[in-house]
Amino acid sequence: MEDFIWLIPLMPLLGAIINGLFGHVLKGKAGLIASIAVLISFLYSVKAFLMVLDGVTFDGDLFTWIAAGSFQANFGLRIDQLSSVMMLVVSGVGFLIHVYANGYMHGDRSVGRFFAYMNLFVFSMLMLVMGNNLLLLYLGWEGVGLCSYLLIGYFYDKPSAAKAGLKAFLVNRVGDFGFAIGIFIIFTTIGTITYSGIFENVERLVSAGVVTTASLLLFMGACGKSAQFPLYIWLPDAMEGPTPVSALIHAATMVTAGVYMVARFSFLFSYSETAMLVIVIIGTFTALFAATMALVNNDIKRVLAYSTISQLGYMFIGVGVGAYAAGVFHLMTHAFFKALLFLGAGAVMHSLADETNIQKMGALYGKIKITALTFIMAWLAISGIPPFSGFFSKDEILANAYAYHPLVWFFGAVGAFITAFYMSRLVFLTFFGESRVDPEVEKHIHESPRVMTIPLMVLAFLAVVGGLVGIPQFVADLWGGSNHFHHFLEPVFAAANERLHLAHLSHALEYGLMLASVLIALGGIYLAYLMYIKKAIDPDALAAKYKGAYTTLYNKYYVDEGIDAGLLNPIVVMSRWLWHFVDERIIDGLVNVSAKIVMLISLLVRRVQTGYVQHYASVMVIGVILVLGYYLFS
Amino acid sequence: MALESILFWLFAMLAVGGGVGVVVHPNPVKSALFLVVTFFALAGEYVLLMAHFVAIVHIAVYAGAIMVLFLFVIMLLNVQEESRLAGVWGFMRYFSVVLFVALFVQLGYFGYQGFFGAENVPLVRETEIGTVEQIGTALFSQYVLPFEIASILLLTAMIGALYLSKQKLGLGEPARAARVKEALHEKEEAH
Amino acid sequence: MEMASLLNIVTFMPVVGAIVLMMLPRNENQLIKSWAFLVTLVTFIASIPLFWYFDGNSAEIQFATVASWIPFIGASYHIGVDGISILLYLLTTFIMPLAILASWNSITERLKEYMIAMLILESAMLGVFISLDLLLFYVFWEAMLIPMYLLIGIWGGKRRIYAALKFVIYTMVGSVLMLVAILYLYFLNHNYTGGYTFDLLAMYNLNIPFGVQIWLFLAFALAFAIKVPMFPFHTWLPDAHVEAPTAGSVILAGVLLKMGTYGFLRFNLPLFPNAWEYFTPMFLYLGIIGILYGAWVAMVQTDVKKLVAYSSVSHLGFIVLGMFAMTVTSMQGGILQMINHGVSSGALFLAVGMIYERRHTREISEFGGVTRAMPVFSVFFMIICLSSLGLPGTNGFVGEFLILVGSYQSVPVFTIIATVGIIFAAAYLLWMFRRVMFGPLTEKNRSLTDLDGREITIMIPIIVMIFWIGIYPSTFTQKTEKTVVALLEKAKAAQVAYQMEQQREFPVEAQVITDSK
Amino acid sequence: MLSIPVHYFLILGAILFGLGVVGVITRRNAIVIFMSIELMLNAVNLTFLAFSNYLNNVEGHIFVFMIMVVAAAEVAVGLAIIVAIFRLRETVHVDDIRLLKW
Repeated sequence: MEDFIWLIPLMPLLGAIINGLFGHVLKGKAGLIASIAVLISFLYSVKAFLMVLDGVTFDGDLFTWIAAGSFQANFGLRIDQLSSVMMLVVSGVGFLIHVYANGYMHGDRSVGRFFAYMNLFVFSMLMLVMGNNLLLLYLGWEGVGLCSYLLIGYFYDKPSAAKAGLKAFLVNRVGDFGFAIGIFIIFTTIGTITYSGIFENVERLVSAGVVTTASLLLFMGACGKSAQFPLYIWLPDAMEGPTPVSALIHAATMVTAGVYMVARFSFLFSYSETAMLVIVIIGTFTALFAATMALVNNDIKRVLAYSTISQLGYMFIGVGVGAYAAGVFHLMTHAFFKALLFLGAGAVMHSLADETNIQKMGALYGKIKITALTFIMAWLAISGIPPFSGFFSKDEILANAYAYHPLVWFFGAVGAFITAFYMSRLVFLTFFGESRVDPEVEKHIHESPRVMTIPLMVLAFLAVVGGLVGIPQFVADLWGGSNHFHHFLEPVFAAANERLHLAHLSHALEYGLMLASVLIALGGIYLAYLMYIKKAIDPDALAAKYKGAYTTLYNKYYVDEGIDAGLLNPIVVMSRWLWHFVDERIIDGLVNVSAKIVMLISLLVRRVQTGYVQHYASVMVIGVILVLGYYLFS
Repeated sequence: MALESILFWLFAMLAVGGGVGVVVHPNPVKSALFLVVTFFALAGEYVLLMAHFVAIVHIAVYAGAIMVLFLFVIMLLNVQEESRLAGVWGFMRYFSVVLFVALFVQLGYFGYQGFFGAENVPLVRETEIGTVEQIGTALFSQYVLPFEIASILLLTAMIGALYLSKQKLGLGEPARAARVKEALHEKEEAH
Repeated sequence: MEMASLLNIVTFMPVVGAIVLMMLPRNENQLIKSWAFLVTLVTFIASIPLFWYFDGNSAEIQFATVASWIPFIGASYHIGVDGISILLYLLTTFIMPLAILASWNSITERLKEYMIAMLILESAMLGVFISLDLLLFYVFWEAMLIPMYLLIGIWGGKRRIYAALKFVIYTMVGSVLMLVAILYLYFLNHNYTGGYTFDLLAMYNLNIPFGVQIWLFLAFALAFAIKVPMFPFHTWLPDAHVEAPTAGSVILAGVLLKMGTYGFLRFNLPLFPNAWEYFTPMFLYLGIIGILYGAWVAMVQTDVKKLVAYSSVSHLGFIVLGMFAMTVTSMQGGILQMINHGVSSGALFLAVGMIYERRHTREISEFGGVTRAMPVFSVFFMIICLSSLGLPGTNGFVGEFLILVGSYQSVPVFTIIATVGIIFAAAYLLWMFRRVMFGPLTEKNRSLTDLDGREITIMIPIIVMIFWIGIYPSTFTQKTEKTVVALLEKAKAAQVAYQMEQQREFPVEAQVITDSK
Repeated sequence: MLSIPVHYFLILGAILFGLGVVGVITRRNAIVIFMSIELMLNAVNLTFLAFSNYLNNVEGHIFVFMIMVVAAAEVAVGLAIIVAIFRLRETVHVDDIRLLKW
């Protein structure tokens, strides 16, 4: 395996370098190069995946990266079940989005730059999932953060875009701060940062009593990257980037890095019940919290962004309760249908002259059929309608949550209801009902070109059937099959599963929960149907009735404002005070005072210097007399 | 009183008188002439000290060359008689007398204390020290290096004087000299 | 043996170049510039073999030259390099051609004198890094001040005189105390051995009493802390940087500040290990205060150059932390970070200089949307900012991370606080970047022209270094490793010996001290 | 033979030297100050010759020679400077030339 896996991250890097250096010459060809680069990565990833399927894994170093004193970090890759799945998702979905972007970004003035960033992102993301040590994970971690920053701020002329990029980077840095300290603790305790080394020495972390601290710090990093409460604030703003970026980075791949990390360190997290509990609590809270914000938002991309945050919360519930495979499974299906949703949203915007307000859409179904159909499939998948992919993965998480604690299941189910509702709202307002489109724009509505619709169709296919690889065991038993996905990932999570002993639910309960999920999803959809198609319930009247709740939700719970007023402004004010008072008054003041004292003294002394030669001469003579006197009379 | 004594006192009084004249006479030309008197008187004292060669050189260099130079410059610059300023200058005049007395007392005390009653040496000895031969031998043997350096010093002074006296003032082109002049005036006014 | 003479040649080549330059005609600007550039470039090229042939497997002083200098007081011309100085030596020769190139068009007045000052400055800086004789070190240390003073004072901005004076007086206050300490050491050595010498290696073997160490340490430390500059001795830096011409800032940030940290490692640690231990908490506090304080104050600056200047305070705080944490990893990181800071901050100043040359202002609010007008510049500027804020894959990350991971082993709490600094590093740099480079292109910036060939030539070596150190730092760390290990071993041994002694004399108290650690 | 004691010469030298000092300090005209300096130099010459004669030693004469050389050089350069200053300032009064202060 060693002979080709290094090519997998290298190809996108090459693509990034070529596009970065010659993008302005290549122009239209930039997208082609970028797509081919990712395609090659994807094909090699498939090859690697097939080899892993045969039971061949790889863990080896390419070269020494940093070595100083006892610290050593190598450029080493690890291909096992988990990373091969991630590689497939990253390069596969990545490739589709690259193809789509060829159409979406057509005619942009700096496509070369765009595709360079995109390729750089794929490279970083692949490094993130393929690295065999914490530092390489960190490299990919910050690398994707950088690309996210660059791509969000791709339209740098727009102040809001530039601002959103900065916000994304800084919030991520806060998470990385925890991540870094987690690395320090692990290294200090056991003296190595490779996955295999940590795996072997995890007992030392336990006996040193730092396992909970280390886990929580790593999770802090995950919170930042995966937009969990309270570090989720950057993700909605990140929608300022071009839509393919939102699909690739802020839905399918980068934001799931946190889930990947927790899954990767399942053996570590499973040692700390506290850490697991914290993950569950934060995941549950985020799933609900973000879903409520999606209820009232009118920006098609922002609704999807809140939905992403919420879905990530589900994934964390999964990995938090110990159902790592379920979490990763949801990660994968989510990558399919959420990428599809974003790309679909992009296609809608494309046909509506970049309109994002869903209140100005409606009745688009007949005009852009392919987009609408694929979007609807994704909607059904995320709402949890069987047999679409989202149903299986979400259901599995909820079932495991029930086993962990019924309360978690309850909140998850509420979240699922809200999800079904707001997604239906989105779909109904966009594609059905009466048209509210600007008449001027309406004339030009057109279906997107092939290069955009084909990726949509491929993703739609995946969103529909993707869930079938992970049919729950008790269902598969009906025809003697098995949960392939679980089995495949088994080796990675064996150590954690062994320690956790997940409670098994009875088949009856499992069926009951499954049925409940379906009913909940249908309920949500029906409510939306009543409100937005049938108009049986007037949403505006509802909003007017619960004005306080509505405005709070509409203003996203005032979290951004709170952070500005409570954290950022005080820091800025304090910094100004430090600068103007401490630096300029106290320190420079002391320096200047001492200089002034010297100056005062010299003001007196310099009176001696009259400028008259004779005065100087007299002083000289006086000196001569004194010296002579000293010799003569002493 | 021996002839030497008479000559000594005569020359001494001439020298001191000339010196006083140099210092007090307001007219620089007359000061210069007083200085000539002093130089001649001193040459006489040198002769009394049996330093004939030095005496001649002294006349030639000082009275002949340097004094002519002085007078030449005075005439060239057309210097007026100097008028005394009140205040500082009045004080300086009295103060200088104090300094004079102090210096005189010290130097005189030194000479008196050190040499009063010392045995007088004969002016004519078997080995003459003031002769041209003596001095020449010393200069060209033992002191040949200082002698050569002295010539370089003179050369340097000559070049320096030439350079300074050029119209450019060593400051570049005349326009620049004018600028410097202006700047100096400004600075002065600022004071 | 040839390497030793090469070291001498490289060190004094710039001065020889300066002497030749003095004879060149005043008005031939092109000739003067080209000559100065050629000299620095040849110096750099000639210094590469030194790095190449430097044996990283030895902690010894290499390429040493010992010659009698002022025999009757025991001062000798003793130079040589070890793992720490070789990197800084190379950094100096690397930065200088870039600095000359950076002043290609911006210096129009007194070009000849400017270039002479630059060349003399280079020799003096190189001398500081290789002197192994205290008096020789002091001479170079002071000699470097004069050209720098002139660079700021003659070719600087509006308040240049104030800044130049502040720079010199601050530095002098420290170095005068250092001179006193050097003389004290000189006579102390005489008392012990009976001989008179200023040789540093001889001083290393002195066993200085603790009480004396404290004072000597403080005297040396003050000189170096001002140079670093550590909080609260940093206020000369923003002024000097803002007023200095671009090349001056580059040299100031790139090389001069490193002399402070270098001095700590060359003098304070090996000469006064026990005092070092005693003062460690204080310097750790100053280090982390510097990190956060510098970052915060940098964040609210309105002048780009001042922002970069304060960022230096923050970055150097990391180096101080790394040095005083006293682990091999952290100290290696500290040394690497000296190089990184030299490259990255130097590059930041170059970049700021490039836009200053175009707009003649450095106010952040004057800019906006520059990326649209200067796309190539924005790429370079971005990479430099990223390297400065420590993005993995660039040089800044390697140094910072090594410092932090090493420091965590010995001083975890300080390290955690210091790590907060990386958040703010991103904040002030990227915030500045957003305000200057992003947003709509304002009318004033519409006419900005992108980088020309010369400016791209300046940037490319820097970018290469940024990625080289970021991706394969072993080239550099392997040269320092042995030296650092030996340095730490020696210092730790001295510290342990002192503790043992304390225990023998005051068994109870010493017990309490060691327990409380 | 000779009845003039050596300290007569020394005291005469002291008087002349003092007069020179008074001249340097009190006069405003740079040229006269110069002349006063010459007076002081001559006083020194006299002292040298007196000692030379008293000690029967030729070195005093050599010294006087050197002093004359220095005096000549000094007068040449000094007067040139005065001329230069006069051209610039149209004065040779030293109290008008007092910018070198503070």
